[in-house]
Amino acid sequence: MLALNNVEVIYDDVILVLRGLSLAVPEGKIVALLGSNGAGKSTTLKAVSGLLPSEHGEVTDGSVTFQGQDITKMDAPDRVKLGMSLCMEGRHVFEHLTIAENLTAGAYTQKGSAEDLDLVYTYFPKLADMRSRVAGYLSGGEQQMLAIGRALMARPKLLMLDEPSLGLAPLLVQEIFGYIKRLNEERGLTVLVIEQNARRALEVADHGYIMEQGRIVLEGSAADLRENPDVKEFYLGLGEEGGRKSYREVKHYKRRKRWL
Amino acid sequence: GGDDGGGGDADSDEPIKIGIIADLSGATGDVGTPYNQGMLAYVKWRNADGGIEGRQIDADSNDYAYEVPQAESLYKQYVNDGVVAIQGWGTGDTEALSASVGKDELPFMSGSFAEPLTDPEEAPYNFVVAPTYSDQMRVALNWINEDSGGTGEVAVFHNDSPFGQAPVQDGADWVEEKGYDLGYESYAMPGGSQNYVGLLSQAQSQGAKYIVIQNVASPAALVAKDIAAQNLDMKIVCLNWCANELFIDSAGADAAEGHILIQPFAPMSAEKPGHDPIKEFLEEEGTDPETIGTSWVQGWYAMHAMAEGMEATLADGNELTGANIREALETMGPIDTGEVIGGGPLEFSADSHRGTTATGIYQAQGGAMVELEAGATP
Amino acid sequence: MSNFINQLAYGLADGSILALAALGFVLIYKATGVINFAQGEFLLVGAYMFYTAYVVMGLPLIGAVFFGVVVATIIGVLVERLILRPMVGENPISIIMVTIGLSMFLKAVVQAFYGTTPKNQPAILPRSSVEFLGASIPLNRLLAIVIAAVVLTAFTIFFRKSRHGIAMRAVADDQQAAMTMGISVRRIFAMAWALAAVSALIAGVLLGDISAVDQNIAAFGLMVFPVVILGGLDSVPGTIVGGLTIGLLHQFTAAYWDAGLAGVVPYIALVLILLVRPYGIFGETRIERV
Amino acid sequence: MLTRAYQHSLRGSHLPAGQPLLEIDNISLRFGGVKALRDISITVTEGDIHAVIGPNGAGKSSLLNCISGLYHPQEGQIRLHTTTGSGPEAAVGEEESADRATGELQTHTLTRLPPYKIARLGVARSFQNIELFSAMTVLENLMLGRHIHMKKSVLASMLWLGPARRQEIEHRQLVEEVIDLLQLQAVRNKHVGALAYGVQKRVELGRALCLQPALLLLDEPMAGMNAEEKEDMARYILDVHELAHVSVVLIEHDMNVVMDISDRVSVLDFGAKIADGTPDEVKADPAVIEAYLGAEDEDAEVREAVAKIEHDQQVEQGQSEENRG
Amino acid sequence: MAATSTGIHHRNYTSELRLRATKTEYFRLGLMLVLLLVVPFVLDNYWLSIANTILIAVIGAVGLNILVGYTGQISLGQGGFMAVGAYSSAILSDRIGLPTPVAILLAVLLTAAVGVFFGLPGLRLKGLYLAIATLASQVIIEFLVRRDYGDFLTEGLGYINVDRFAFLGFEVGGREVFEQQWYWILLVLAVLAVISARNIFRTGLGRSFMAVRDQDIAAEAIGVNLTRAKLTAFAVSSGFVGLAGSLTAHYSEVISWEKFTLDVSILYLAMIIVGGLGSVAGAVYGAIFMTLLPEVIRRLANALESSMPFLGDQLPAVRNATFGAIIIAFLIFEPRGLDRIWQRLKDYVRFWPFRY
Ligand SMILES: Nc1ncnc2c1ncn2[C@@H]1O[C@H](COP(=O)(O)OP(=O)(O)OP(=O)(O)O)[C@@H](O)[C@H]1O
Ligand SMILES: Nc1ncnc2c1ncn2[C@@H]1O[C@H](COP(=O)(O)OP(=O)(O)OP(=O)(O)O)[C@@H](O)[C@H]1O
Ligand SMILES: [Mg+2]
Ligand SMILES: [Mg+2]
Repeated sequence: MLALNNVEVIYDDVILVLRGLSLAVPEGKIVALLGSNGAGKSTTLKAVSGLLPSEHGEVTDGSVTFQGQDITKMDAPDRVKLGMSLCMEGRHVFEHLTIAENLTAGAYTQKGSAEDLDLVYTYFPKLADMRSRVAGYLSGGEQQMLAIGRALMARPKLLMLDEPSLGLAPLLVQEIFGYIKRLNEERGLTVLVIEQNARRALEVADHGYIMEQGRIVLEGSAADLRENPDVKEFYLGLGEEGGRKSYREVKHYKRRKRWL
Repeated sequence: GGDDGGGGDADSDEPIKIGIIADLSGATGDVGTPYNQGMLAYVKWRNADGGIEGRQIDADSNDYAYEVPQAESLYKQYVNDGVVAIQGWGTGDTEALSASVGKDELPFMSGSFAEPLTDPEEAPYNFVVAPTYSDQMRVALNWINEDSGGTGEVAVFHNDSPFGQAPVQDGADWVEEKGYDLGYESYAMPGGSQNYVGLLSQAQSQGAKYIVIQNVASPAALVAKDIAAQNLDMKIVCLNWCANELFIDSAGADAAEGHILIQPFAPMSAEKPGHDPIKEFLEEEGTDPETIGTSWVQGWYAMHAMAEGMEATLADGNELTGANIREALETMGPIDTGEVIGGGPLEFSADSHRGTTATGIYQAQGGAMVELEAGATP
Repeated sequence: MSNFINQLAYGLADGSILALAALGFVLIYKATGVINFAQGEFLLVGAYMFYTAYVVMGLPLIGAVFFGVVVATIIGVLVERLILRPMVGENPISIIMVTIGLSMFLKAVVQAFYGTTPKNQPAILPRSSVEFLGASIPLNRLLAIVIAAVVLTAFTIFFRKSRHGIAMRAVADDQQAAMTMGISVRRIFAMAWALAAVSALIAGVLLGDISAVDQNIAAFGLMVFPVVILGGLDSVPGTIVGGLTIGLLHQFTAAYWDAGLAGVVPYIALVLILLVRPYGIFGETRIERV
Repeated sequence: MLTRAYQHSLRGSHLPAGQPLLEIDNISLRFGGVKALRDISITVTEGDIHAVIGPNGAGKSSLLNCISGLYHPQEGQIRLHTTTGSGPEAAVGEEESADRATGELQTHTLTRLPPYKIARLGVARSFQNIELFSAMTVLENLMLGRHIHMKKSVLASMLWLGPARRQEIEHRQLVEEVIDLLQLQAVRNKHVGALAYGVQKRVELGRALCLQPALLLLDEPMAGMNAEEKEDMARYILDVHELAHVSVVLIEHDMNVVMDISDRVSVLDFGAKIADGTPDEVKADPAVIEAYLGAEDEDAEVREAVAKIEHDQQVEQGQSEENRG
Repeated sequence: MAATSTGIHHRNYTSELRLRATKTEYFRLGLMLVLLLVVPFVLDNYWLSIANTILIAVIGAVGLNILVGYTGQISLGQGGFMAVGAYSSAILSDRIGLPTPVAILLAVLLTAAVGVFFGLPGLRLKGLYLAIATLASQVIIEFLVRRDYGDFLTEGLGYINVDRFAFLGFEVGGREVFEQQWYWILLVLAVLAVISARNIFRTGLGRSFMAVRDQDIAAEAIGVNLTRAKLTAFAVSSGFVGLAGSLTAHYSEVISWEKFTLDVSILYLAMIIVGGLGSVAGAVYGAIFMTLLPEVIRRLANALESSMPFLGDQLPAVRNATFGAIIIAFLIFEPRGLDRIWQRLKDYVRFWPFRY
């Protein structure tokens, strides 16, 4: 459904962030993209959703195709109309709008429909209770729910989530990934998700990519990745013997894995 | 350096340098532009006519957009270029430069006719080429006293600045001095107002039948419009900067009808002898004299006064320096203006740089300025 | 009493026009976060455009209005496209400076084409007066109030009801996020500037008619600041309240106190109100959460 | 225990370990109709890492904001205990000895104080969303952490030579120690805006440390980090706690972190406190599981390992306490 | 700053805290000094007067930048504060008869106090709301000065003539040497102003200003007293501005309200924005640029006029349009101002020929 071929992204004409990145998201699947801070995960999603120009960034090489159509140079709003929806890192709710207005804004391309609203409210009952509260005053987690709900309002075929679990309580993380799975199963929604919580992501995903420094360094089915010893140690936080190590025991000097 | 440039020997034939500080794009650009054109036209005419004692006038005119700091900068440029005299414009720049021109010994004329500038003690190099605002106010009060039959209420609407306030106190003193039985109140006109009904209502409760306006044309015209719209029985008496065609045009002939204009410079329609050279010049240039407004004439004759002073200096065989020009202006006797300024000549002396006290009185009739009295004095 | 009603009418008329002028300002701020110091010049350009169509080109009134609206829209869009778009994301103060530059530019261009003398324009609104409770109120003022009221109501409804209203506010809050919702930021920006130019045109034409078509119209723009701050920088209803308040304050100060103070009193009132309500009467409080 | 040879102590409190440092006493906070906190009482003990957990919107950040004075609760009181002469001022250059309690006990009511006064009492914090001074370098950000300890005379500043310069250098030394502790050497002169997320979080911690805090408030210091980075951050927090002996209040959603490094845990839900106790007690609390943790999801293997480690730790702790005694 | 320190190693904090570190930097400084010292001997009086105007503008712009650029409090009240400095200094020296430097000093203090007063709304207002509140201070001060209640300021004259600058027997001379002597006075003061402003931002005081600008909540949480920091910024800034105002009075020897209008406020704002917000050097560049620009445009336009006479009547309009257009174009090209361009230029030269 979505394919990136050899994409290279440069910010401010000098900062090379993506160095020939390729990945594919098959229709109806959940794909997880993992990687450490600054690897270029968010940049990848921005390249896909057309946000780079607004940050002085540019796709200088390679192509992005969506359902066979080359969208490398397309405007961001048009991509939304094609059915791609991005839920940005760091929530980005419209602070001065109420929850209900945020959701209406999310349905901008759909001319608004009550049905979608109800759907979001059933997925996130907490939002329904607070629908007339101003988004800027919500707690971090509440904003995150709103951001996901808002992205759903555009009735996407492909939903891209940038760290959806950021700042969420464990129960909610569980729930959100539950929803993602449900949306995927019930509505056939294709999902591309960036996560730091690798354990959770690999649980729901069908396929995973791991990126470092602007390149994909490892890819495979989620199950395979879960068993990969490096992934285990560095992304799942499991000790070498397989058990989880205590944070108290972390050494000042420790081994770091870099795929370079 | 360059403090002598334009001066030189009495019999040099170098051009005479004059600096003009003009408002072409600023707050008073509507009258400043024709005033400047009038001055430059005079220079052109005079130069074609053989110049001053055979020397050409080299007038450098620059816009200062009615901003005092820009005027100061221009002034310094002119001083550096070695001009021998300066034509200024507004009250702000005239005041700001009066001390400097005194120190630099450069005769300075301008469109600001405030009373303190006529005092050589205060402003030794400033020359006022028209009756001062205060004199105009006095004439206005005389006229009102007569028109009202000896009693009446006068409201003075003035620009809320030193320019506007200049004649206010003098007017009050005049009423007292003359023992007129006139009520006299003054009101500041805020800039940027879209109506003066508030002020008019204050004037109305004062019982005023006469509104003396010391401001530029646009706000005065607005007052006229408001009076018309309110059907008030009030007569406007405009001083100088609103006593012109702009006032009548902006207000519309109907709203302006009957109002009085105290204007020291005769408009073209008054057909004074002094208008002949202007007409001649304009015909040669292919311009219709009808389109020439009062401000243009003011510029022409302000420059004329200065040129005459220079001519007298050179005629006396003196070097053309600021100090000599000043002395010539003070001692040369009357300067003929063909009855344009105050219906008579201008004359300066060592104790007074008040060129004249006389002014014309006009009335707006049928959209034109009709002369009621020429050469009215306080 | 009759005098009071008279003053009231004049104050409301000036206030309505102020509100119209402020409306454009608020629209631009609301959608794009730009403080437009050239708002007064937009009024000026509007008034002169109309003058050109009505007097110079001799179009009928409706035609002239239509011409004015079209040209104003084009100018608004051009300004956005050429000047403000490259500045997106820059420091608000730099953007303010750009609009100051724009104001100098527009004013100078108008001057280059039309000179400095006021233009005579035949009256558009009737100059006759109506008697009301002993006060004679000119019809043109009353009509100015009506026109302004109609336009302002139309705009208010537009923002309440239409999804563009929410889209505009969304864009103002977070442009990137708005893009991910499929909202075209460029279109919204262009729309805001075009609407602002049109409302400025209406205000400019009204002003030109009740006073004169001259450079002073631009000076009226400065009064927009107390209006929008009083009402709240980003509130459409705020412009109405702010405009009327300032209009009346101005009028009553001139009528019952010292006209010279009329220019200052609004500012003093403004500071006092801001001390109680730092975001104006209807302005959105800036959300600062940590 | 591990120590490093730093000249300055980063700890701003001289209370003996185990004494109550901060007492939150029945506070309630409302925003219009929203009840963010309801009748909360929590006591933070000197020398603890005290975790506050709870679902999103439970009021954790609000609680922190109340402590640091950004919000003022409508009801209740927050008290901070210090000892005279033990303010951060006095701590500059003094040698640290954990059991020394100079001067008398002093109690400050924080509830009505403005934030800057609370900061001057030695309460430092980091924020949920990074709130650094983004146009400045790391060094400047850290130097700003020294703000409360510096004299700010306009004239002296304008002159620079003399007192102003001396002061800069003097405080720079402590800042360098913080840079060393948090391994920020490489980015010292970089603008913080350009730094990686994790590093920014560390700078924020550093800025708070430069205050020489009596109490350090950390709001989700590990959000948005992967396992590896979390380990680093945990290490830094533990260093701050163990080497500098600073008491910490920590908000964090990652249960593994919380359970591993905290001494005490309070749980909030809907603005109310639903549990309070040691990590193990809390973990076993059914109310907490229902409101917050959800069904335990780690596989048995992991759980076992954790239990074992925890056991070891308790033993170790017991030993160290014995040692102290 | 970050970029300039590449590859330089300091052995102690003292050396690191220096403003200049490399030989190039010292060389540039030396070059500039020589230039400044040569100026009065090569320029004629007119250009010297422009140099003097620039020097006064430098002081005012540096002051404004402290408030706007460094502390983030937008101010449109510059003209008003300059008026306070100018009028108080003129009255103190002329009417009360204090020695000029004493009058200037008192004027600076008074302006600082007035600045604090008008800065009070800044405690509650933010961003553009504050900007408009400072516009109110401009309007109010301008009104008071123009209206001159009770003729207190100008004794009914509308303007004040200020005596020639004199101190301890020294008096500025006549036309020949006037500009030159003022150049020296103003140069010394401007250099002092620039240095002391730079010093402020090397210390905790300056950092606390910047903290207020960047993130006021965090600033409070680390112990910055916002009230005090903001008011101090207003005071310091207004002090500089008051100095510029009182120098205007003594240098131009006559003051009237028309010298301190809103246009002046906007001009100064333009200086610091075009120069570079939050940079002392930027304020200096901006003052130079904005003072010279109209001059240059005027000269160009006049030169153009002779070759294109049809411009004639439109000349002032064309000039103003050009002025506006240049500001727009400039900011579109580099919104962060001249300082930024200069930095980039330096980097470019330094890394040349290895650009990446
Ligand atoms: N607008 C920008 N301008 C310049 N550089 C940028 C910009 N955005 C990101 N970068 C740089 O690109 C790199 C990758 O950033 P990106 O945000 O894509 O990383 P990420 O993998 O999403 O990290 P994180 O886990 O922190 O979200 C980083 O080094 C960052 O500094
Ligand atoms: N300034 C405020 N105005 C209005 N409501 C607020 C404000 N601050 C917080 N709230 C509300 O108080 C409640 C608690 O918010 P708080 O930020 O303390 O939650 P939290 O426990 O930190 O959640 P999270 O884990 O998601 O950060 C939320 O419902 C929030 O909407
Ligand atoms: Mg990211
Ligand atoms: Mg929180």
